[in-house]
Amino acid sequence: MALPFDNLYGIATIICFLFGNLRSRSVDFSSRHTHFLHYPGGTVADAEDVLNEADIKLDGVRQKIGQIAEELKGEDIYQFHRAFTPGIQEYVEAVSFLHYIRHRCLISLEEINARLVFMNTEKADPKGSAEAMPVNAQVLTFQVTSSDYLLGVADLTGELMRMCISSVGNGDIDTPFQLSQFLRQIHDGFSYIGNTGPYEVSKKLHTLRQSLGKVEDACYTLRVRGSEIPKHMLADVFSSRTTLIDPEEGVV
Amino acid sequence: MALPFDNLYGIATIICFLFGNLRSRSVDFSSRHTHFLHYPGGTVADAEDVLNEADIKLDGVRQKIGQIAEELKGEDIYQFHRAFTPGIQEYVEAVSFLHYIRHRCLISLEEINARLVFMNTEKADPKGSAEAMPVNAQVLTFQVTSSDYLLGVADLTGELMRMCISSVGNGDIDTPFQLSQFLRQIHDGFSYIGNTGPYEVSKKLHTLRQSLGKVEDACYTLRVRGSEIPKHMLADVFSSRTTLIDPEEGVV
Amino acid sequence: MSVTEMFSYIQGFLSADQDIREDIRKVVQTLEQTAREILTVLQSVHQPSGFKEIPSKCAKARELFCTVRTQIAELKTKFPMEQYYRFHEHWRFVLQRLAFLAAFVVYLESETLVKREEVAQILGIEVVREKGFHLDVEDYLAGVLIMASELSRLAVNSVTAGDYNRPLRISNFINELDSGFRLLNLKNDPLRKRYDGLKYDVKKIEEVVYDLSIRGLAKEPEAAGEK
Amino acid sequence: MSVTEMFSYIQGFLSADQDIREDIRKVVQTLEQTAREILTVLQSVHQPSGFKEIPSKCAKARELFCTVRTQIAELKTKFPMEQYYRFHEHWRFVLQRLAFLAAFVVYLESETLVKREEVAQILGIEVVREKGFHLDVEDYLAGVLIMASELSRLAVNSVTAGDYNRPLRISNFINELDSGFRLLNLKNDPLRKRYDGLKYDVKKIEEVVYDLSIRGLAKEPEAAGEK
Amino acid sequence: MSVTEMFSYIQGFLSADQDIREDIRKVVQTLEQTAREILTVLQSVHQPSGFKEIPSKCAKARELFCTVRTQIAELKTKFPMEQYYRFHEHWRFVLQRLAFLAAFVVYLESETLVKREEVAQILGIEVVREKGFHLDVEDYLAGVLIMASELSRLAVNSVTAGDYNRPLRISNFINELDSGFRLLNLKNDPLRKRYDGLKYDVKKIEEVVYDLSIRGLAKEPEAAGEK
Amino acid sequence: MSVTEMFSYIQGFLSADQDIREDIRKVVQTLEQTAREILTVLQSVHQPSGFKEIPSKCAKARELFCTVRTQIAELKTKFPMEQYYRFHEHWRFVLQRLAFLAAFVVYLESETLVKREEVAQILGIEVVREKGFHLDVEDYLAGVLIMASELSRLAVNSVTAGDYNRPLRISNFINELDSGFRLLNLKNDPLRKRYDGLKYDVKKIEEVVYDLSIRGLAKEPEAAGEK
Amino acid sequence: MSVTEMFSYIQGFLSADQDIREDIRKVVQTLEQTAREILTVLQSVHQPSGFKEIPSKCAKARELFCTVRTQIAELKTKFPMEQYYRFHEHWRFVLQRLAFLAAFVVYLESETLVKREEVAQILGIEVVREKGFHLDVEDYLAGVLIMASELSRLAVNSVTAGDYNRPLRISNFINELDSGFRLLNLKNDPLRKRYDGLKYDVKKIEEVVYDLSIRGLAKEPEAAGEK
Amino acid sequence: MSVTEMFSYIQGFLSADQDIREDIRKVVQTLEQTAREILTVLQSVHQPSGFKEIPSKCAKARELFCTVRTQIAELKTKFPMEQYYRFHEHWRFVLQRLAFLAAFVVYLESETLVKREEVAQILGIEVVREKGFHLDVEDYLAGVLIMASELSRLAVNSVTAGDYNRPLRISNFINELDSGFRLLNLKNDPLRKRYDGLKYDVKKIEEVVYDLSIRGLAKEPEAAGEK
Ligand SMILES: [Mn+2]
Ligand SMILES: [Mn+2]
Repeated sequence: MALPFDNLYGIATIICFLFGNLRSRSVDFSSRHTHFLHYPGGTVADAEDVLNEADIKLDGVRQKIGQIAEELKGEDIYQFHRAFTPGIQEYVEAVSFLHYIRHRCLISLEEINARLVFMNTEKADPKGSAEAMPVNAQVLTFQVTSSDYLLGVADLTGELMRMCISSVGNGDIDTPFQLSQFLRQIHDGFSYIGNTGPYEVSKKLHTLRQSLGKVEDACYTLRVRGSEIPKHMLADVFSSRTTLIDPEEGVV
Repeated sequence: MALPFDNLYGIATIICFLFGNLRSRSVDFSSRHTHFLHYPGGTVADAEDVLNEADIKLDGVRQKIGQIAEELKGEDIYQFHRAFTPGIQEYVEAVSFLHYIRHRCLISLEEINARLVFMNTEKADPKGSAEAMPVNAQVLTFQVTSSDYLLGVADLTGELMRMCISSVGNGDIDTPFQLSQFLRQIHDGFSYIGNTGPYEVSKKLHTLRQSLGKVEDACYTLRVRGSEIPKHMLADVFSSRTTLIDPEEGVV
Repeated sequence: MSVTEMFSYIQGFLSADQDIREDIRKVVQTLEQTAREILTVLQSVHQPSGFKEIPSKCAKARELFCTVRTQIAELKTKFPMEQYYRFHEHWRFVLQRLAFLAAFVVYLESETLVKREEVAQILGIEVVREKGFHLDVEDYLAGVLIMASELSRLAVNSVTAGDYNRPLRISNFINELDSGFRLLNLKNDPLRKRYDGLKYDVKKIEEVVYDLSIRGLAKEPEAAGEK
Repeated sequence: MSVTEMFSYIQGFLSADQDIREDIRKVVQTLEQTAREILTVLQSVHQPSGFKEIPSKCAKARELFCTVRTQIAELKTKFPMEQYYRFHEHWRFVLQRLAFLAAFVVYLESETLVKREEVAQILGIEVVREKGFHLDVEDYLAGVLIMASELSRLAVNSVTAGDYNRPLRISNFINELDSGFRLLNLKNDPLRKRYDGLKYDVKKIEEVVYDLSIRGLAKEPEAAGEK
Repeated sequence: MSVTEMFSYIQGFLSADQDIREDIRKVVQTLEQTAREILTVLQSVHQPSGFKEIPSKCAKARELFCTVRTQIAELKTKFPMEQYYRFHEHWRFVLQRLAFLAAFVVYLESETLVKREEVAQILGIEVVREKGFHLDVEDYLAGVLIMASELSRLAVNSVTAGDYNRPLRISNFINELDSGFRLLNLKNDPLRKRYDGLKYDVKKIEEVVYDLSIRGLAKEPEAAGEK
Repeated sequence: MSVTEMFSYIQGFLSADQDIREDIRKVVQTLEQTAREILTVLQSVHQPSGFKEIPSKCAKARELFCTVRTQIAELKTKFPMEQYYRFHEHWRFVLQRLAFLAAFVVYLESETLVKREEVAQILGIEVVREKGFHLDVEDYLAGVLIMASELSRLAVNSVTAGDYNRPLRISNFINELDSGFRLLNLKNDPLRKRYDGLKYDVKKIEEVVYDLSIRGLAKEPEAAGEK
Repeated sequence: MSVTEMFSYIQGFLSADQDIREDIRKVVQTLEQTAREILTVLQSVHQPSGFKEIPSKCAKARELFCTVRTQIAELKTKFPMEQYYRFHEHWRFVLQRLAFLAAFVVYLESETLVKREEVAQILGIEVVREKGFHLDVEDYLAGVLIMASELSRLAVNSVTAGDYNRPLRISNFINELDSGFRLLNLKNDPLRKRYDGLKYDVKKIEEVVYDLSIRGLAKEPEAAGEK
Repeated sequence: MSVTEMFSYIQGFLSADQDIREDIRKVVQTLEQTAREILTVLQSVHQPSGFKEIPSKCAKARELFCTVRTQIAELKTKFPMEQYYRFHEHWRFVLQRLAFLAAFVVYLESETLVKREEVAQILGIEVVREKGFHLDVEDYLAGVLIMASELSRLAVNSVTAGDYNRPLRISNFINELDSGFRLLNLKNDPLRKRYDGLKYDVKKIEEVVYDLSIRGLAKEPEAAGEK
């Protein structure tokens, strides 16, 4: 059986593009009302537009995951797990990032899996094999494993770190503090799980700690330097210093 | 300036094929008169044919080296040395291997360079620019460096080791002893040069010693086991044991 | 649900997984113990005195395979069957050893190559993946290759025991096996490496046959060849 | 006694040993779980909101140390006490983590350095080696050094939370600790390595204090100094 | 107690510990020296001339074991006995070498496998862990496995010395040993690794026996087999 | 020609090569010494007192570049010019340092970016490869990037020396440089890495400008900007 | 002389050598202990309260250097002086630490750079190699570079302690040191590496001075500059 | 003396040292060249034709050792003799090679183990450390161990050349050597590692002798044994 795992490359490509979008346009997601922002090319976009575009991209990813689910129907998915686990982790990272931007909280494994329920669109259908199968038999699900969820969330922390830096660049001084709290919660969660999780999680813990350290240092600097100057001036000050902490490191 | 270094891939491909030929057909080059041998496909070939075919292949390689020489005319060849040195080493290995099979001695650097003299076949010629250049001005040479020569000869020892094994397989018991002497001479030569040569040579010395050790062990086994049985039977005995010493190791 | 709660919840999943693995590990240990016992029984064929006892030793081994079947039956109860590959790593090693032992018993009994179906039957498992706990082709082949190495030892020890015919038969068998493997396009790394070892076994057995031939101790190799 | 009997007898020994280790591992896992829970409780002090809650968090941690004591009590029943060092490796890691957590609780409560006796008491174990399950000096020191690293993080986060005084107090505490460690002649490799990390923590905290001083945010450094 | 006082006090502990280790190291060095001397005595059995001298060499070795016993007696005085495992690493290596030497002497004398009790007696130490300085099962087994490797060398050198019977006896002995080890469920990593080497020794000896058999130099293999 | 003779012959080639390299190394060492001297002269601009002396220091450096030219002239005599790249590695490092020093002198003199042709002229070498000993673009760019890092230090020290205008001018210069580099498609690994360091320098200088702005110490930044 | 005799004789040599090394190691350990004590005394200058106590702390350190001299005097007796370099590795590390401590004391007392002769005198050793136990130039320089790193820390802590003048003086001192080092042609690998660290210290101190300047806390930089 | 003057003065020291090292390196290179030439001469004994030429090859090597003596004599002039160990690293490697070559010549001439005194004499250096440029025991032993490895190769090639007696003699020699080394208490890491290689050489040679014995090619092993 040859599985269409090139789907995965599709997933990776889309998500790569997605992160590119979310990052490079320096969208100020923090404000309750949407801001108008400059596209690199010179056009102007609405933050909500960017998020909606991300939603559409993610729908595309979900479609591909649906195809995988269909292919794996009746198979032991663990036999092929190694082949699609990187793509799924990327998906978790992307979905949880978007969820944080919108709702400022961590998406749960249930919420993720709830969106991975697909209607069975077999090609056999048009051939008229209208067997009297109950409707729910046509429902296909894809279950993200708890370990893929954890690994995706671990990667999310890298995105959050970069978001912190770009927030500083946008003169948004609340987001970094919010982010540091959220990151600490995730960090504490991971240290609660400790070495009982899969081996790969322990490996990512070091990077997670580094990201947290960078965000904590950024907040520290904001507080210390911020004490010297009127609050309202901070925005302008930091806007030219988006590279406060090397944001290139460990992208994706 | 974009050099046509894809020529090199050509060289590598041809030489790979060449070694494949010399090895896989188990040609008995040792005998003064040529033997008839079985091609894998079932046809029968003459050892001299195989050698002539190898000559033709090497002519092809020389042509490509000629193209490189032409491209490098007026350039500092050392600027691009890193790009073509692997191909040239392969060429030295192949040429010296063929030379050993034919003449049972080591080809010299001069002999190698003497065959890398090319007539300048510039495309400008047909355009009628018959400037009164003296004939010798159209001669292009390519100089193999002494270090590339050494490295090629170091690789040759691997081929010699494999030749020893296939000789045993062909019931030829003189060649292994000849080869062990020749290999010892090369080994002694390299240990004479020692660490005064280029760094890469010192790195290859270990492999060279291993090859020599395998050939010496093979001669030892031949002698020890050979003492038990009449000489004329050895050929049959060893013919089924071409894999006396793992010949896969370190091919090319 | 707070972040802390969510991580506690996930932790629950992880614990359940660990418990399953712990259970599997325990049963696999008993399997390994039985495999070692079968091996000890079969090892006696290398002893000079052991050649006459081959039938009784094989019978003894067959009995021990009952225990294996019971243990595998228990192993099956430890995890949901459709997650075979999730936990495969835990029993792959012992399964290959067991495939080797089954192949070795069958060879000693009948000097034939065991089929995958037979191994599966001896171990009380399936051949077809869909049916549950099964024997993958790779694991079957690995078992056969372990046997080849055991046979090269057996050829040497047969001579010691004064049985000059067995090495010739082993030689034919191994050559046939080698031809078979050469038809396979092995990409799988661990299997390919094991297969490279087969060449060494082939060579070793050929040397034994040569030693016998040269001394006129090998009778009727043609007869052995026509088998 | 034949060789077989002898080895069967030896297998009895090995099994007993393996069973002990298995039992130890299980209890150690529960200890690690509790240690992680205490860590989760205490790490909240890094949150801006956490500073006010220090007393309640410490109380929570103290409660969890009851569980630790029960679990260590169970651990003690798993092996003969005179073989403490035979199995030491199994719990050394978690014991050092627990020593760290005890030291951290005590620091948060009273801003003093916990004594080895206190840690032993919190964990329900002995100080004196001869009395049984005890806290080795090396493990106590390792725990204290882990705390130093946590305190350098706390100094940074205190500033973020607007508490400009705490870093000064941490600085004094860490300096005292550093002087203490300099009295030791550490050969023990892992401890020496950890201690080298302390220098980094000292420097990090000094730079925080510097940043506060140069901006006039550090009040009464003299007062802090005269302590 | 101030931090400084506390650390000074701790330094006392560390110093005491380092002194003990220094003392242990010195005695262990003398033990290693004696072990090397015994080895030199026993190595001569590999010489063609050495075979007749086996009894006298064994007697010589037995004498040197007196020295060993004295040295171990001194070693025992260097640390509190209940901390045997705290310092075990210091003498584990030499203890395994000594177990090997004791096993080798006994084998050369009687061609039997030494028992753990015998080794302990030869070294003047206990078998039972509770009684103090003792020989752990793992260390005994490690010693036996080192001997197996020495015996494979001895089989080769016996042939050189023209003794064609000894390899057959060694072969039987090693096979029995191998069966014995197969009864063990080895998890312990270093021991398991050593045991894997035993397979190589078994094979090597089998090949020597094969070389003898095929040349008709091995007399009465049945007799050897029935032993 | 025997194999031995052939290797002796080759050895001759290798010795000749080594001699050349030895000669080159010696001259390169004198170049490095001169480069260090020029650096020492120019380093004084970081001193508060050094700002007034910039012209005289530059003149001093210019003089030392005469020595550089003489030394490079000697270097040229040590190897056949068409083999520049054969020995390039030996002087690449010092050549980049010298390019930096030339660029720094020119910046201090005129606050402009030196051109590759100018650097080549100051060092007495060619721009075009065909003409002989020349300055590769990569080496020129590496030199410019080293200067950028030096300028960020200069910006800091200018403030210390009470010169609040220079940082603004440096900021403009560095920003222009950064824009320039962004036009390049750098694949070359070492250069790309150096360029990544430029971002840090840009940031550092911006912080200085910010500190000045916030305190109203930066006069007429627009004026600096229009330059 | 038989081979055995010869090797016994050689063993005598080896033992003598090992004894010497053992003796040296012991004395070096006492030296390390004293060095740590001196460091602890001097570290207090980083404390806010420590600045007033510098003279008394230096006096205390001077006293401890008496112990150092006694210990080195003992060290000298442990080996033949012409074999200084045979055993150099054993004390090189502590000698560099001691050179650092001597340099630091002298700096704290007089804010000048200690000379090699002075260090030698403080340690009670020779300057001239031929006279015996001496201070190599490399070890002296290593000590000075360790001090540079300590001074960058001192600059930071001076600000914390409210002493805004000291960083300026340290800055001048370090700059002079840096110029000095630039005169050296360092090939020696470990020293070169340490020297590369000096650049970092220089930069760190410059940034402290910058922070003071921009806040108007650095008085009379010109005065400092003209020194 | 200003800092600048002091550093200039120090640079003088460093330069002098570097000049000495440069001089040493040059002479050592010529020594290495001669050593390689001797090796080339002696390696011809591995050729079948080389066995008869052993005397003439040894004579040739002896001549080349004259050159060695001249070169070492020059080496001695390059540095003050009491600083032997300061520069030891530069020639240690070649000295061990030369010790090997001297040992090999002596073995080929007389099949005896060279003494340290003899090696020293062949190289024209001292045995006693105090007398100046000498041969350390460690370097002598390293040379002897290199020879052991060369002899195991020689044993193999002797068989190839049809000389079945030499391996027996080599075997005896190597066994004696092995006994000798077992008397030593080697701590020195590199020597210990080399010595571990000796065990492999011993085994290799024993297997050669075994192969000869089992085929009746080894004549009079008893005679060889009684030697
Ligand atoms: Mn990412
Ligand atoms: Mn090749």
